Amino acid sequence: MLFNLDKKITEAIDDAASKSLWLYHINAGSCNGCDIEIVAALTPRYDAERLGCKLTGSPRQADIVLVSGPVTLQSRDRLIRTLAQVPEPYCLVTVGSCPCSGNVFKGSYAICGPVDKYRHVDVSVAGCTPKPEAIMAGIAQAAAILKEKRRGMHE
Amino acid sequence: MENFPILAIMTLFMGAFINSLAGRRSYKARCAIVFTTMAISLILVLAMVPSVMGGGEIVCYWMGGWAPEADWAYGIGLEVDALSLFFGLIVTIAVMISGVYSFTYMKHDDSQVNFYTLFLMLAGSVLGLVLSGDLFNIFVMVEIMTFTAVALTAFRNDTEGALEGAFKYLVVGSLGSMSILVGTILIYACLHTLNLAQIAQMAIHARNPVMVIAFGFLFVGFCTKAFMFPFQPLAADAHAVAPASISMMISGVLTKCGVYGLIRLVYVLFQNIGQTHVQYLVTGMGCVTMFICVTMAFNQHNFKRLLAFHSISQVGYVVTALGLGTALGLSAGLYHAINHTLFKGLLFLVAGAVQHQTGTLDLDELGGLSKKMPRTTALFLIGAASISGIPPFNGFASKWMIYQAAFSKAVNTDNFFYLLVCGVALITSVLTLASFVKVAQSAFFGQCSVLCRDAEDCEKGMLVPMSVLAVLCVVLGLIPDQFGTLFLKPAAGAAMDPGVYISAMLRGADATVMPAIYGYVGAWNPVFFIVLLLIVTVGVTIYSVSAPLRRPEPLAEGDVEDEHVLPENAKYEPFFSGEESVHSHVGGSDLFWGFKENWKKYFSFWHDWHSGIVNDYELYGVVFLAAALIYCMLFV
Amino acid sequence: MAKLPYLGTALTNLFRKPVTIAFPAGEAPAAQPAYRGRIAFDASKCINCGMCERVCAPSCMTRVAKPLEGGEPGDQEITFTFDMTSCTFCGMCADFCAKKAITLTEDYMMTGIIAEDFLVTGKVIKKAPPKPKFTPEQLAAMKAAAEAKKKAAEAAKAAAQQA
Amino acid sequence: MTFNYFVSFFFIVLGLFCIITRHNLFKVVIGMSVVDYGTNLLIVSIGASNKGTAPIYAEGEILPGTWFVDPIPQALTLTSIVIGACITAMALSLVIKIYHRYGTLDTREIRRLHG
Amino acid sequence: MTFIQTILNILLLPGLAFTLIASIWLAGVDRVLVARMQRRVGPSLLQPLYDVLKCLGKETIIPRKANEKVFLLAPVVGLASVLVTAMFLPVGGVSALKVNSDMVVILYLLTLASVTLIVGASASGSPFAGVGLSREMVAMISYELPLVLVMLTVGRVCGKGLATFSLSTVTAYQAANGPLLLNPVLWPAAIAMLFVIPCEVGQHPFDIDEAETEICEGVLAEYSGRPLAQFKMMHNVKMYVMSGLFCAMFLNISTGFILADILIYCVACTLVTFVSMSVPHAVTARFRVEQVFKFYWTVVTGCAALSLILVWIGL
Repeated sequence: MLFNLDKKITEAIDDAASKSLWLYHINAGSCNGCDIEIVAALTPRYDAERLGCKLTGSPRQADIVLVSGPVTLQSRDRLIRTLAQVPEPYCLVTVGSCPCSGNVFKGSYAICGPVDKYRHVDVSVAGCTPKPEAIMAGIAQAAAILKEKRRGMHE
Repeated sequence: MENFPILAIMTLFMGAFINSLAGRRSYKARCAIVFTTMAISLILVLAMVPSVMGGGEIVCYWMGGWAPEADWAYGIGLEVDALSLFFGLIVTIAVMISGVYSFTYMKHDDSQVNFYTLFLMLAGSVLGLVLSGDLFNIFVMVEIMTFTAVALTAFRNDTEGALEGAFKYLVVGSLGSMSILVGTILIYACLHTLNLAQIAQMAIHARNPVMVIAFGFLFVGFCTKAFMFPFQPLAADAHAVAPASISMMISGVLTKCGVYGLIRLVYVLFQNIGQTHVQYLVTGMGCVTMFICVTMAFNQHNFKRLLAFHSISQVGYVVTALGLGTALGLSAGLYHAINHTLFKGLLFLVAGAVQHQTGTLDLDELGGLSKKMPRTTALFLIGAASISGIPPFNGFASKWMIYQAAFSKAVNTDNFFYLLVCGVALITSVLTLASFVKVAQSAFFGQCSVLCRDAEDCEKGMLVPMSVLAVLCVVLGLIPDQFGTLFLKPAAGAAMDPGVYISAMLRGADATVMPAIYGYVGAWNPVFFIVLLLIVTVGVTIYSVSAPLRRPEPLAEGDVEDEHVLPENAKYEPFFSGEESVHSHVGGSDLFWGFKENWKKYFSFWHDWHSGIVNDYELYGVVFLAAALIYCMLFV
Repeated sequence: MAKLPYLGTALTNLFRKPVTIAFPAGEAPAAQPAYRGRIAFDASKCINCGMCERVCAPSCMTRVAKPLEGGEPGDQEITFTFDMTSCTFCGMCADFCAKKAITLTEDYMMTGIIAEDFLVTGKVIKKAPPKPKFTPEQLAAMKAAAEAKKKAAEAAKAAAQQA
Repeated sequence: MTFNYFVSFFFIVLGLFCIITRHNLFKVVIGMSVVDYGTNLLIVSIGASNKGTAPIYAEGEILPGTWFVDPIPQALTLTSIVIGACITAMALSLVIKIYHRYGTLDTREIRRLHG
Repeated sequence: MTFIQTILNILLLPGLAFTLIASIWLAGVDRVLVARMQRRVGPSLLQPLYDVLKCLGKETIIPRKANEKVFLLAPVVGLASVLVTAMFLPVGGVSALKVNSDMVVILYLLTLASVTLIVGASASGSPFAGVGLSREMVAMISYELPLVLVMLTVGRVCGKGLATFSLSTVTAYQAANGPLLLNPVLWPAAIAMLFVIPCEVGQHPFDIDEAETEICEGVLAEYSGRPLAQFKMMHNVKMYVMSGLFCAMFLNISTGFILADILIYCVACTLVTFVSMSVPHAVTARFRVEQVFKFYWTVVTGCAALSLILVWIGL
């Protein structure tokens, strides 16, 4: 288009992909320790909204999917189904040790293994309830990855 | 030019007669006869338009050549001035479209010959009522109209409640006819004439109580025919069970005859629209009907019963606009009358198409028809948008005129009542929009219910008349000024200025109608089109730049749509917060919980008020008749 | 109208400094003093007793022993790997470690993309125990000699008493 | 002449009362026809006067001083009677069909369309 | 000249460009102010722009049960109708489009905007959207009555005899004798209008139609990518339109030259956005559905009716 306006616009869109991060939180059987830490990240003290974060209600509007909790037997199908319904490009961030390895519940009959088995995890934040700052650092890392993914999408 | 009116009426009646003779032979013959009859009457009415509407000439025809002598009219006269021709147009267009529609709609019914005979008699009587210039002739036409409408309502007597609806319509309708007859006779007792023009001439001087009671009786009679407030259960029952083309005729045409009668009564015969009390009576009736019918329609389950209540509430709009008494109010009312026939006809035909394909009209069972019947859904959206007054369509233009008329009337007469009228009118339009959102969600969009899985779009024979109506809806919405000057001003002028009507009828003089003077403003001018064009370009630029579209791939082999879909390929299934997506259609009566919750008592009162028992409806009618008579005695 | 309890505080907040920490901009604020964060493993102190492995609930530790190539036979090089993603930071290993080789630092910023970001490893060189100076046979011989000497001394003492 | 008016209005009111109170379909139809009779009587008595004779005369012998009853209401009554008959016929046929379908004549049971 | 002038008006000043910039600005200010009221830093001012651009960048998934044409068309028509409404607002006395009684046209175009949201939701075929659209309709019923009463009051006051629905006469009247906000009779109407704005826009305390926590983004449950961007943009432009409408009705200060007027207009819009949308967002929790309806039809309509009666008595 005229003086490569469309390049400028797609450049702006790629840049915006890392500035407006809509979080969608899936609780795959967590003890709610990580859940309250995620929400704590949005409180005035840590204020994830500075990064452009906002909790959304539906996976169709998710950019970063936060998974917490060891993927229990019951939540396995629901996790896979919800992850399938999120539009590309999106990042999967695991919060806490449970989703990465099942933590103390490792090897139990009710656990369906780490989230890695179902989809490649972009960023994982370790800590048995990681501090909100750690979660925000993880989200910042995910934002960078998201920008690459968005750029990769239209190459 | 002289005998066009009588020819138009007689072709319809002759058509009915010929059809019952020659129509039995074959379907093709029957359709040919009916189509030619309707076409001839339409052409005759259209032929009169340029001279009557344009030139302002009034066509008078005396039956049997009994012209008035020594200016006393003793013969039966047909008089066609701009007002009656305007309604004649509405009638013939609606008849034509519903006739063509019923060719395919009624194809699988038995005894179609009787159907078309009754249909043509109904059309003839309605056209006769609108064009006639004699009060008793109006009564006879009203009788034939009611008679045939009752017969046609009960035509499919196997549907649930058809006979019951027809019977109630007949019983309470006869109350209305009785009051018209008594009113006519009382006028005859005082003035010893039945000719409209003559009555109009002499009624001003004869201000005795008998005339006042006659006015009361006639007012109640025409309110019954227009299904105003206490009589609206009749229309609701009749429409819900009648075939779709007949519902269109009843709501589009019969109610208009009641409105025509009211206009003649109040503007021409007694010319007492000037009195504030008469305005209160007519506008009050309109407002009460408007509001109660829209709230009644709000939680109906049957699609056609919902449409019936809406059609009465729109007639309430028309009557409110008439009752204002100003030129702008009357032309707004007339404009809304023709718009109402168009979009209400369209909606009824859509309802017929839905019933034809899925066999049911219950909003709780329907769902997701838009995938199976795309064209019918598009037509439904046009009809729903125009009835709820969405800008580009005709409902918006006429409702807007009504608000202008009501508000300027409120300000000129500095009277708070018309402000309430304006407020009620706006609230009713929002509630109309609400119930059509409900119909759209429960019947057309949302998830496909088990009943609509095998429905496919209806044949061309039904789609063509519906699309003609849709095109008219859109066109009338875009050209309100030109339509106003061409049709509304002469019609309103004819009603506002009865002097010309009288002189033309009695002395046969050729009088020109003085067009009604009112400041009217265009709703739509070309600049809007440029703006819309610009907006579309903005939209297109957004399209070209953004990410691709993902259309749903077909289901993998192991998956069944609503029963079991593998979690991996659930990308295009609706989001059920992680659960497997089962069939769950939100529609019908579980919408608008917030609103219904607050008005529980109001809704349950009116639910019980429509008890369905003949005696109750008759009681309401008689109480209304008594109240109207007392009101007239005291104030008019 | 319902009273609005927070209206006053909300409006005054407008003019007060926000309490948000500047984290993504500045460096991460320090955790509380005794925060149990990432594990620090001091390989030199560890004596490979295995107490931590037995006590760790999520068994996030693995020990791999291989003979030290440079040293004498019997030397072992044991690599400890603590997987932070499966550790619950309960601190049991630190408490039970006799040698206090494991300490939980206050570093909580444990985010990473690949698994290696979360592994804390340490190589413990376990010298083979020093060879006893005498082989068991020599020990037996020395013991026999000591007995014999003791017997001879008692015999001489007995002879002297008799004399 | 006023007596006729009282009787006709009495008939109309009686008919309406019958339609309102009776719960049997036939009685409702009878009420409707009573209302019709009332209106017909009213129409006829409008044009009548005591000293008038039947409005029939041979050609050319209108004597001054003869007083005719007004013929127009009588014509209207004819149509009104015809219409009343048709309405009653239609109503009765509907009642028969309703009886076949609903099995009862009581209006309180025939209320499928309500609310 | 006038044709080009109107085109310029439409394209630049009170038209398209100004509307888009103003709506991004207002939405950004709103989010920052809400954050500041909760003593947190809050996003950057351009956050709404980033949100919209990001949504453009994401792929658009069409659900299997959705009716594709209506699903994609509804947002475009919604955005178009809201932008056309913005054309009627007099920015510093100059409005891009002038029709005799354009308050009614504004009322109906705003209704059209909400209708497209509803039709879009019902076309997406998800049960959450079904519940969402029924709530949106209840919200529409509840705020329509007070909005109408306020328009009638303003029309009556500015009409001097022949009542008017047109904003140009309202602006002329306020140019003559000061903004309407000054005369105390109209204060209840102003309060009623301030309450109507958040519900019309769908701002936090009254966003019962897309309540994330209750019905998973209700109306927009199935929207992603480009249509979602258009709906979000529509939300922002509606914010500008409603505050612009309030300024046009009540705060229409016109000094000598155009630039000062425009500046005052922007400041006034920001102030109105703060008072009517940011403060309730920061202070109250979300209303329940029937609470919204009861609240609007008793309290807000009471205010509007009170000032209407006062005006009608001729104060």
